[in-house]
Amino acid sequence: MPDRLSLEGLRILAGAKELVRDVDLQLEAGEILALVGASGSGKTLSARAILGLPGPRPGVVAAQLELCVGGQVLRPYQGLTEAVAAGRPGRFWRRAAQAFRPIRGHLVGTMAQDARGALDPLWTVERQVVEALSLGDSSDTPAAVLGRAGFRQPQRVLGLYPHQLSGGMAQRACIALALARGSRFLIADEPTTGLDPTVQEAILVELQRLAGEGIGVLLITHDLRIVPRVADRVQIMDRGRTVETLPATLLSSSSSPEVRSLIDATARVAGGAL
Amino acid sequence: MTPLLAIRGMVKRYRNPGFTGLVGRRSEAAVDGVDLEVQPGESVGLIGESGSGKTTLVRAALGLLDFEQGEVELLGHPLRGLSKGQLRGLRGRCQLMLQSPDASLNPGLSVLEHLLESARLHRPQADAGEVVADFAERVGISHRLAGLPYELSGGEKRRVGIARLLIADPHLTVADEPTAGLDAALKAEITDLLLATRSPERGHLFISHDIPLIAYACQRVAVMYAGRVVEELPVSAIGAVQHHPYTSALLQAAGFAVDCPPALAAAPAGRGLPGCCYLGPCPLALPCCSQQAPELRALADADGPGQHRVACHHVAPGVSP
Amino acid sequence: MLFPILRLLAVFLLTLAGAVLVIQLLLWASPGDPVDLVPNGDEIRAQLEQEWGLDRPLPQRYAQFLGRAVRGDLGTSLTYRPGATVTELILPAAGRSLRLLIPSLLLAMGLGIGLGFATAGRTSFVRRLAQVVSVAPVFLLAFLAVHLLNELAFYGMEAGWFGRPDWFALPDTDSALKTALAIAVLAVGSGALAEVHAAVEDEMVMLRNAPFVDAAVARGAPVWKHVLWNLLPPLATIAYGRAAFFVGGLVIVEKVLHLNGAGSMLWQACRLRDYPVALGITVLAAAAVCGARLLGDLVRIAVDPRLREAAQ
Amino acid sequence: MKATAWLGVGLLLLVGLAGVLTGLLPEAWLPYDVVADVSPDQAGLAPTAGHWLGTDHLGRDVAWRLLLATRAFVGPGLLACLLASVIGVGAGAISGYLGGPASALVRYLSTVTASIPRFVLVLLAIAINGNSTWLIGAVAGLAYSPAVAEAVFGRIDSLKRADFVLAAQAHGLSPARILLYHLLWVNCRRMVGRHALNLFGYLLLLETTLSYIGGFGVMEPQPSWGNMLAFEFGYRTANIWGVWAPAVAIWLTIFCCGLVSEALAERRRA
Repeated sequence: MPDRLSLEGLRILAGAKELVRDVDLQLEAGEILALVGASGSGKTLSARAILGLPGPRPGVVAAQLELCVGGQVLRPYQGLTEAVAAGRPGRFWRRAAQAFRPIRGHLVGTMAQDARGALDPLWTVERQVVEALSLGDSSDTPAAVLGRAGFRQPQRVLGLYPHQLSGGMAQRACIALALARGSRFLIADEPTTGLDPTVQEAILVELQRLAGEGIGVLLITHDLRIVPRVADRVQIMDRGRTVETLPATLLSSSSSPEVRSLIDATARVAGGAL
Repeated sequence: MTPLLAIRGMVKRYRNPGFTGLVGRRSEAAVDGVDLEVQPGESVGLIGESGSGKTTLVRAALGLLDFEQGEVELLGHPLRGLSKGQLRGLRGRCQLMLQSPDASLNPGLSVLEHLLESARLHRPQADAGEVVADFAERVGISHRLAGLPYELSGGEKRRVGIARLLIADPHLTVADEPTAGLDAALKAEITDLLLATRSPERGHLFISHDIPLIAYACQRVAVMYAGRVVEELPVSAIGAVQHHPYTSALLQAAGFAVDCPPALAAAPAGRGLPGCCYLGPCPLALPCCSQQAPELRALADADGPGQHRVACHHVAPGVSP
Repeated sequence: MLFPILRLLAVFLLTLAGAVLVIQLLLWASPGDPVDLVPNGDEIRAQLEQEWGLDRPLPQRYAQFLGRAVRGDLGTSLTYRPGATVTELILPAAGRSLRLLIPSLLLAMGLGIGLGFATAGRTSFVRRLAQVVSVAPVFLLAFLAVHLLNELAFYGMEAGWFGRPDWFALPDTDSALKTALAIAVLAVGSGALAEVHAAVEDEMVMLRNAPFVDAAVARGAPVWKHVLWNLLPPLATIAYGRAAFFVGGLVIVEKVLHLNGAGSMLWQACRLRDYPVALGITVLAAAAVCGARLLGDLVRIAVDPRLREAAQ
Repeated sequence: MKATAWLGVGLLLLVGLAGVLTGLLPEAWLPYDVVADVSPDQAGLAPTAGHWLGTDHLGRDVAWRLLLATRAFVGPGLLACLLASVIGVGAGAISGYLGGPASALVRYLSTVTASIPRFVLVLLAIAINGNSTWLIGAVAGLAYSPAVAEAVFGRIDSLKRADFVLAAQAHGLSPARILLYHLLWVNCRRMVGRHALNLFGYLLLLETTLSYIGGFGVMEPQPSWGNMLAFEFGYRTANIWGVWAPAVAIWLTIFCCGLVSEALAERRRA
């Protein structure tokens, strides 16, 4: 049975304000799911919920997350609904670090938008990869891990510090850290923003190669132009709700008004590329 | 018709301090002999990757940076001949919108104070309060007049920048990466606001590495690489003519259907070397490319004579003089 | 790697030379003739003028003083201990003062970091309390502490609990309690604790929201290693930023609690207008502060590669 | 500004007013003669109608001496703040706008003066030039001005580096307006105010420390919060106000300086 990540009924609150309402998200191994929407549509919050990362107070109040990897099934959000019902969410979140430890960096890796910022400025790339490796039991060498992330000469990069890396190299280093311990899923949050066009292209090709190797990629972006070329399926979010989920190639033929307005805005600005 | 902005043969060098500032002082030409014009009623685009000298070219052309060689005519006045006072007088009619507008607002002043200052400076006869209310409404910032810059979002800060620009009512509007980091919906709105001043005697110069945006906003576009303009063409001709290899690579990366061999490894830009600046990554390099830098030569493929010019021995082989 | 260290050494020497120049300027700019300010000045006027180079213009005088200082010769004491060479006088005293200065600097940093970790961004009450207590000048804290101790001892003696403790009416007796009191007062007084705590807390809050810390959490990597490592450069800056205040405070604490170190020697030398000794100690104090800055900068470039590169 | 800050401002104004009045009015006009008011038989009295805070170990009125002691630090404090602000803003603005060697000189001067502990520098200055509170103010002001210069330079330089000055020039503002209004007045006035307040607090600390230890600063019989405290130490008189009044006065004034200074910190995170 192929590796699968399924998140259902996700609900996130900031105080009383509802940021995300019953969002579902299914991701299979080897598939690229694009999560698209304007800024503030809750796409990043939903992705962070998969790793139980800290967010607004009280944050995730309802979620059923199920990770099936190699026959093993994990349900980290077990006990959340009871704790929230009892009015004591703290009771769940205090043990959240243990609940999510087997997932963070082991089964699900992440790539931040500002790749250079996601690396410790005072440590060399090698030291950060060694730290990631030491958390698991894999016997890989740092150079091998970097090689898998698409570096042609890993030796040259090991001794460098984050501020010496170009945009593209920093993104690849983040990919290496995310997959150091054999993660089966990768969350890429706006991986192409701020990069020069040619470098953007290289990173997207990299994501497609990883998907080809059986890794499930969740690609978060507000740039509709890259979706048909890269993603298998696309899920459009608007103001915290999932508007529609459809195969990426059918994106331009979608009927719902929110999708149309997004496509029009992008078409006006993006020229004939869509 | 006198052009709003005419740049001829501009060269601007940056002294690379080299080791300890004494040994190895190399001066790199950030702008290496560029000709560019903006005619009234025209919107011109300037694209190229970061570090190609786009920003330096524009700041030097507006007299904010000095440059070693070349001539600039701003609204018909030769730049070199102007005194500081005369140049400042011209500023009102040629406005620059900076890449990071949140940096170009005074962190200690509220939005209202920013707009009032522009109104008193550029429209002394009109009542400042009315001007501010009118333009704040027009760019959609009237609900944040009391806010300080750090309380505003990226989009709101850009709106304040545009309001100040519109109050000055410039003949020439220069926008440096006006929509960097914005999402599609905001990008479209900000661009439309900038184009609001479009009229037969006004011109725009847009700088960006976002080609679809330039295609949407401009009629003519120049492509810069390593301090030189390597191609100039009407926007309608994009994808329809044979491009300079670098332009093709840019278009392909931006999703345009262009068949061209992939660029070689991203070699550093060949600045200051004899021959073509794109020699490193160019897949179509010829022997003569390394000796002699190609000139911008017109090609007869686009509509109208001299509309499409390319600096490349392969695409536009020049008849040796 | 060598170039940044050489550059920092050059900064150290340049700053110290500048400090000596300021001190010489102070002497040169005084309206009256410094010699007649010295009690037995008239008899030894010739010796004074030669030793200080009073007859020569400032540049020569400065060069002469600097030349001798580099060789360790800071002149001879006039009135504090006539005839004794200044260096032999002040170095042992400086040793005693260091035994007070180093622990109090460490205590202040320790308290600051501890409080910073405990309250990072949460309650501002502790920050307010630290500010309220810490703002009192060093001498006032010393006075109140000693006053309190004496009142308690007095109360205890009257109630017959214990006999007259040896540290009673503290300043005149020499005891471990007095040294501990001095260290505590110097570490807390004249704003030291408040500043260190506020700086550490701001740094902590910034680091907690830093993207690489969030990314480390997302990777399941331990966060404290990253936070501590990134705290080092700002901590080094805070430490050498406070060094000058600590040396200044040292003079006060030693005088108030009658500890014999370089601080109280400086006070005596100033009272007796013994300029060579006073100048010698001031130069030593400036050297100590410049040394702290050099040490702090060395830690910063060792830890932060961007600073190493900037110093290239 | 928060309510507590206004409380601080109020108290500082009171202290300042007292200092200025007692400093300016000639001795004769003051209803209290510092030297004559000694009456040993009334030593250590608790507060009464005649003596609001009682009397000290020599029978002198504590309340009046507390008031008169303000002239020892308010005058010199204002002098120090004036010197530090004028020199600091001038040097900072010039070097900030010119940049290059001028800014390197300011940074060097600031490092040099910061490397000599200010208390030691003032001590040396008094030892050489004679003991006067105005001199303490002048030396403290001069020694602090490079710090103000570096702070003003830092603020201007960060705004220049963030292209704000370039944007203002491009918009058509004159260099004078950019420097004087936009950079100095809008962005630096609160910062300079904070430095002045911190300096005033430090000056009070300096004067009371010197007077407490004795030999320098304000000598008996002239009153200072420092020497009042020093003389009460030996005598366990019944009047606790002899000790606590100056102690609380010192601590409260310095605390208010810090309070108002913190309230001046802007709400902007540039």
